[in-house]
Amino acid sequence: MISVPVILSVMFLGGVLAWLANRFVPKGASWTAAIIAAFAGYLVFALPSCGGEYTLALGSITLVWKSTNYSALFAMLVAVLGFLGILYSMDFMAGKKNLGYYYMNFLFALGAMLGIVYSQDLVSLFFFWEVMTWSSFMLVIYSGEEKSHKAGIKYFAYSAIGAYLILSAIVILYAQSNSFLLSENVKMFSGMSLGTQIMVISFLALGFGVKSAMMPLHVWAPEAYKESPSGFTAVFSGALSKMGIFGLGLVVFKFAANTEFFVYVRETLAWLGGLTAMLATFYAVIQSDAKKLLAYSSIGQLGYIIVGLALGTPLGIMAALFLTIMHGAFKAMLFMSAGAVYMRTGTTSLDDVSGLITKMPLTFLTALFGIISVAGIPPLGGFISKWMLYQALLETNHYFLIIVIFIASTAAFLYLYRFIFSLFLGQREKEFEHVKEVPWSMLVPMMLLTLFVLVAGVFPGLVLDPIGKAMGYLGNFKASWEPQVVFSAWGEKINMQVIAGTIGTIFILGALFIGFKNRKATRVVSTKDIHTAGEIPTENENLTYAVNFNQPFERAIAPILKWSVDKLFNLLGENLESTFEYLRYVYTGNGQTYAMYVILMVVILILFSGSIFGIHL
Amino acid sequence: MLYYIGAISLILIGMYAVLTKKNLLKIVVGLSIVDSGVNLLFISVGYVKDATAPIFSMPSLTADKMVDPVPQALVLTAIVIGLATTAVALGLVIRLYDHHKTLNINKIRQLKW
Amino acid sequence: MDSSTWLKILGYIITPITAFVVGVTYGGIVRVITARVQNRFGPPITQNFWDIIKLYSKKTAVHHGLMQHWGPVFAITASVTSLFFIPVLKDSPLWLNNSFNGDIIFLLYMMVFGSLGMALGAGQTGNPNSAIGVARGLALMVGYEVPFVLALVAIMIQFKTTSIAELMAVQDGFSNWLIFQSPFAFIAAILAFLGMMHYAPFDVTFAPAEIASGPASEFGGKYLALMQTSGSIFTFAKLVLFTDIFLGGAGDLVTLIVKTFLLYMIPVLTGIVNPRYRTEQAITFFWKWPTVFGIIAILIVVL
Amino acid sequence: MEFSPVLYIAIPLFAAFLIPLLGKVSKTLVKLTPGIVFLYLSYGSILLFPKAMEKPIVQVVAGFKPPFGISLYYGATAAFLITMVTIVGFVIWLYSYKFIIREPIEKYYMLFMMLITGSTGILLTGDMFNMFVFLEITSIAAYSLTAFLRDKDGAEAAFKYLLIGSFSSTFYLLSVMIIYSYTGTLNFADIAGKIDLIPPMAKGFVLVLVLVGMGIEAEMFPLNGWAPDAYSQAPSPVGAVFGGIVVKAGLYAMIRIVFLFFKTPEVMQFLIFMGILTLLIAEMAAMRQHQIKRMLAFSSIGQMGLVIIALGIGTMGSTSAALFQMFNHALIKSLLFFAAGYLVFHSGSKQIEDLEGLGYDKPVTSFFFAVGALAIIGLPPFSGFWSKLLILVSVAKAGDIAILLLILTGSVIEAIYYLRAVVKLYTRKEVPDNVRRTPISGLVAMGILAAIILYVGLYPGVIEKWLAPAANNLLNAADYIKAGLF
Repeated sequence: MISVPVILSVMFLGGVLAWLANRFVPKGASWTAAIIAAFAGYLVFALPSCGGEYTLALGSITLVWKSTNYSALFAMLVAVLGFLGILYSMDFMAGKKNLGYYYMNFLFALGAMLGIVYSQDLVSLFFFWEVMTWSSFMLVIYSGEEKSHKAGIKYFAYSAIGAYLILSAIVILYAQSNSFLLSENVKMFSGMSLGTQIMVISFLALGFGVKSAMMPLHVWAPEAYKESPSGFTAVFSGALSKMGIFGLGLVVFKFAANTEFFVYVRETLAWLGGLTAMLATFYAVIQSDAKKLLAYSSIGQLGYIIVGLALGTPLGIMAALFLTIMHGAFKAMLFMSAGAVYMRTGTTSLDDVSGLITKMPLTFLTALFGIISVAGIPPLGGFISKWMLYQALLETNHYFLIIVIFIASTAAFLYLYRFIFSLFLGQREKEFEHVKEVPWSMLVPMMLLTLFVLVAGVFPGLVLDPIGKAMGYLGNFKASWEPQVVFSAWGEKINMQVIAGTIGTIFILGALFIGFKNRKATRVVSTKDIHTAGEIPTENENLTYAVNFNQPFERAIAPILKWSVDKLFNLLGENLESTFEYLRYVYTGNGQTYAMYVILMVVILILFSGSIFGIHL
Repeated sequence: MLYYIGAISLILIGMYAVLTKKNLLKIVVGLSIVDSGVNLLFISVGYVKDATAPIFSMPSLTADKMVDPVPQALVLTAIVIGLATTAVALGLVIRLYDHHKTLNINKIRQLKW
Repeated sequence: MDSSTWLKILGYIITPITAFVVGVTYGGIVRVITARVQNRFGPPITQNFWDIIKLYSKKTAVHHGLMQHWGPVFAITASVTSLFFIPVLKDSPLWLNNSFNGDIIFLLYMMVFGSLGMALGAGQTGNPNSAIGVARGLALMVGYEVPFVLALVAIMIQFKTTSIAELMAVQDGFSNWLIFQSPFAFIAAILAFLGMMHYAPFDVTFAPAEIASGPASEFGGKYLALMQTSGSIFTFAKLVLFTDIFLGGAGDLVTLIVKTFLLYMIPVLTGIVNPRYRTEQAITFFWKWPTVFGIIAILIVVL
Repeated sequence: MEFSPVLYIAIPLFAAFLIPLLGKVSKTLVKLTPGIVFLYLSYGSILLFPKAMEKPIVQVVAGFKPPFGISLYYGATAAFLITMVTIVGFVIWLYSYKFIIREPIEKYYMLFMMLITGSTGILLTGDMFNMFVFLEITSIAAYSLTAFLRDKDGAEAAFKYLLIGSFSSTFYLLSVMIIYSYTGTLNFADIAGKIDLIPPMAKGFVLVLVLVGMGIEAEMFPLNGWAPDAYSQAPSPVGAVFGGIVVKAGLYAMIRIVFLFFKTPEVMQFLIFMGILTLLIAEMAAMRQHQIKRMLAFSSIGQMGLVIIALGIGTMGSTSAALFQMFNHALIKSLLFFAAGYLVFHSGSKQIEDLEGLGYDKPVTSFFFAVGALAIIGLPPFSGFWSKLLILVSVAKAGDIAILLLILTGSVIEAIYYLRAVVKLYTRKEVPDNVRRTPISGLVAMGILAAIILYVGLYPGVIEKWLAPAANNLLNAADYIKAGLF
């Protein structure tokens, strides 16, 4: 009998097992972790998407776990990405230290994510939320470098703020409803006072917003993504940040939907999401590190998802959830390919690496499909979600938001091209001559995901089926689609089969033409053999154009980039912390001063006892 | 009443010493004075004028001629405790003087922040 | 198979050929006009045909790798696919192709497909000029997309549709052309169109004198031929799209050619008399007046 | 022989006097004695605990019935806290077994046993003056233990502690005196019944004196100047003793008196206010510390602030949450002090900076520190999570969102500085080969604590079911009076 606790215990005990395996068997940790993740993944898929309820009484608190259609969607995402991430890690992490620690925390994080989505009560939701936070924190600081520690602390600090906001909302709810059950709270929410409603919703939205890196709460993300090992970053960005989306979905449709100010909640979130998408994209454009670039891209994509959710129309939610799944896949692909480059070259700096396409063709292919998907170019999976999002924006009359989103999505080409160009195209420097393609265990997950974005792009209905069910959980949302056709509320439709067919046919025709047209005469030359105004470039001449690649655009948006929330928060935090230093004047180190405090306290209390204690001397 | 005033002023004098004197020994003396003040105060609570010890075997004694014995017993304990505290304090003062070669409390501030 | 299927297949063949012919001819005409303005005679109108035919027949074709090899394929895929999803002539099954299976949003993204493929191909050549050109081109794109999308959004929300066919349907009669119904949207769109066509002052991407034609600099032989073919088709596709959206489309080929030609002359003539903008100047240009017009267009619809 | 509560005081006291004598015979015997004492006391706890949860056990010492004689009141609260003291005491002994290598060890163990005597005495006694005596026993033992290392900082810290501690006992004694002079009795239960005999003015004085006097022991701001010094300069197990036992006893005393005599809304408000002040200031100060043990000390103060807030809310839920938090804090802070003790020992420096790289060199000790840090921040699946959750729930139920947010602000600060320390441990750095290893006894002690923390974290019900009677016992003055007077 498969039930939620079985899955959770497989993950958590498996984590401990992986740690133990590392002690006794070389390579034991990675194999154990992979098997555990595969097994748990199987269990997740085998679990009936509605049911498997399990109740656990812990003292005065009762925990309820159950699989719903909504949670099943996210659980599948977690399970698949988790398994692929671990598979990828097997060779990526080979030879590194503390593998037991790595896999243990990896599995813990996966287990915690599954716990979050299966939770039907707020306590276990928060419980797993915190477990997820610290286990992912452990992975961020995995490298043990000073930088990763800084990133980790930052990540944890923001997460803690977010988590505690969620916690406050939970206890405020409990104080009103006397129950931690999600369903109970949802039922009683509309009866609560306006103040409570506003407080709960804003706390929850902010709390979940932190995890989904909603601006201006995103500042932890770029560094945390950059510093965590790539195998995990794929899951981090692909699945873990989606937990924020999971939560926002609940907030918007389970809680906010029953209030009078629903429309304000949605508008605020939509605009926050839109600005997140745009600004994060701008920041991504000016990055010079592949993983940081992808991190900002991730923030931006989550912005789209938030917009979709916040629109609240069937098409909007469908776009959001579809993008959730697709983003999980293509961002994992991109992070994995960045990781592959890192593994072979030792850096992810876009300024240093170049021309790896011939050395790592399959990694390049993954990256290519990844960027096409992110860019939303048909016929891959990214397009259909963008299409639905625009339709939803149009049908809800968000005229200006659509522009913001569009700018974001156009500017995305800049960083996407920079990503793939700098790493894989252009002149290859001598130092990368020895570079080899990564091992199969890393290629398999990348290839599987590539296949997935292609299939999901052509047959969006496959992914839309579980999404449709999930929407049914969130509310009474009806959207229409066929396996290959999606309809908008305005009656527009997009037929992916025709599109993919046309593109495919013409592409194949073109490829055949160019391939067979004087095939014999066509030859490949080195990248040094280029048109340089008559000069023949020498071996050592640097012809790579990579540094400050997007400078023209950067100049154009300079006025916007001048404002950085990150710097503002840092400044605020540092100043705040340095004010703590004034406490030095309280704890002077002089015993007599302390004695003086005691006497003063007595004197004050006696003098003011009337107003403090209500006892008049 | 007089006892009360006397005892309380003792306490205050002691506290004054503790708070203002810089010499560790004087601080310890101040603490002792506070102690004595409290003890005296306690005794005077149980004091009844012209009364004597509550010895039940003396038939001539009536209840109103007895002082309250409990404060006396308590103070006895308190004195012992005060003594112990003073002893520990003095021990520490000796230790501090050994290490710092000074008894000025303002100069013994290694531990701050 | 019944006759409508045959008609469709025929359409799939005829449309790109027509687009190619028209596009290349336009290219020739532009060269002549440019020459006349610059007080030269210029090549004959057919020159571009000969150029492309020559390129196709040439033998040597070096490339720097698979991505460059396929770059032109991407380009041609994008331009032909876009064309197939644009209704070329109103109510004519021969020229409608796939236009009922996609819409403006799809086209916006489909059009990028080719640029991306070209950019990837150009990137692989390792020529720094190509990369510079690509970076400029992409940045420029962010610039002109803003007014363009503003204009399109204004129109889409005005008629509550994203389908080009339906937009054409509402423009029956001269006075119902969208150029008159929403003039501000047209202004914004046409200014964006200037950037889209990469004529001066927005020709930073290819700037032959500066970065040696940028992205195209390493392409020769069949690659360049395919690229130019695709470029011609794409020019035509864009013109048809604009005609369909703003000028009420066309019922027959002659009208279509007149309308597209007039439309085409706007960027061409602007280009001839203007110097080149730097990239950031171009971007900021697009984000100023054209954007304001776009916003006005939307506000008119909303209010 | 039936186990009676008085043994909680008698056995450690007896052991305290026995140890110097045993010291003449064998050092090993000296070392073993406290362990045997704790095992015996735990045995007693197992016997008495369930009974006390149902009905308080009141034992008369020396034949006089209350309110005349001294009586011991072994109620649910006392039983809960004494069991906690026993557990913590036992692990502290285990840890000290190898940690305290400095002579004279018999004095260390003697003072330790005295301290346990005093603390259990405070928790058990039903007599006000008796409490003073135990308070002083605890304090004097604590002063001496602070200075145990005989270095100059230890002496300084001890002197400060003594200075402030004397005020504490003076104020408390004064309050005892005032109460006695009006009610003529010293038995808590009896006083509680006669509290109206005291005129308001005197009552006010008593309240202030008790709050300040016991506030010093409970580390209430601004009365806690002694605490960081004493915690950081005393040997590490003694830090654990302070955090886990002494402070808890002091707080119990304060709360017992306040709840019995002065449970008015104003006083409760004041407690909440002081709790918040203590919590926030301590957390802020902790954030700026450079020494690990001082950081732990400030964090300890902060945690007490949290407990004071919860007690100040004064509802059933908040009080049981406060007790839970006291229990958790005693265990977790002990774990942290234990781990920090060996980390400081290994790195040879008290500075947090110098801990770099120890995580790889001394993995087990560092691991325990990390567990402790995560637990005290309140992260699941450790026990600290549940108590914090329950406190917050009770705060929210009381309807004060501002307090809720202030507590959480404190928690965020706490999370940051603890993780900074943990992360410092795991910074990669070449550490010179260090042959010193953490001894088994220390690791076992930490292991036991970590196991309990994890177990309670996964099955909070184990502790939670005892909380309700304990809280009830603390809150319900009428029951106390009835039971205390027979």
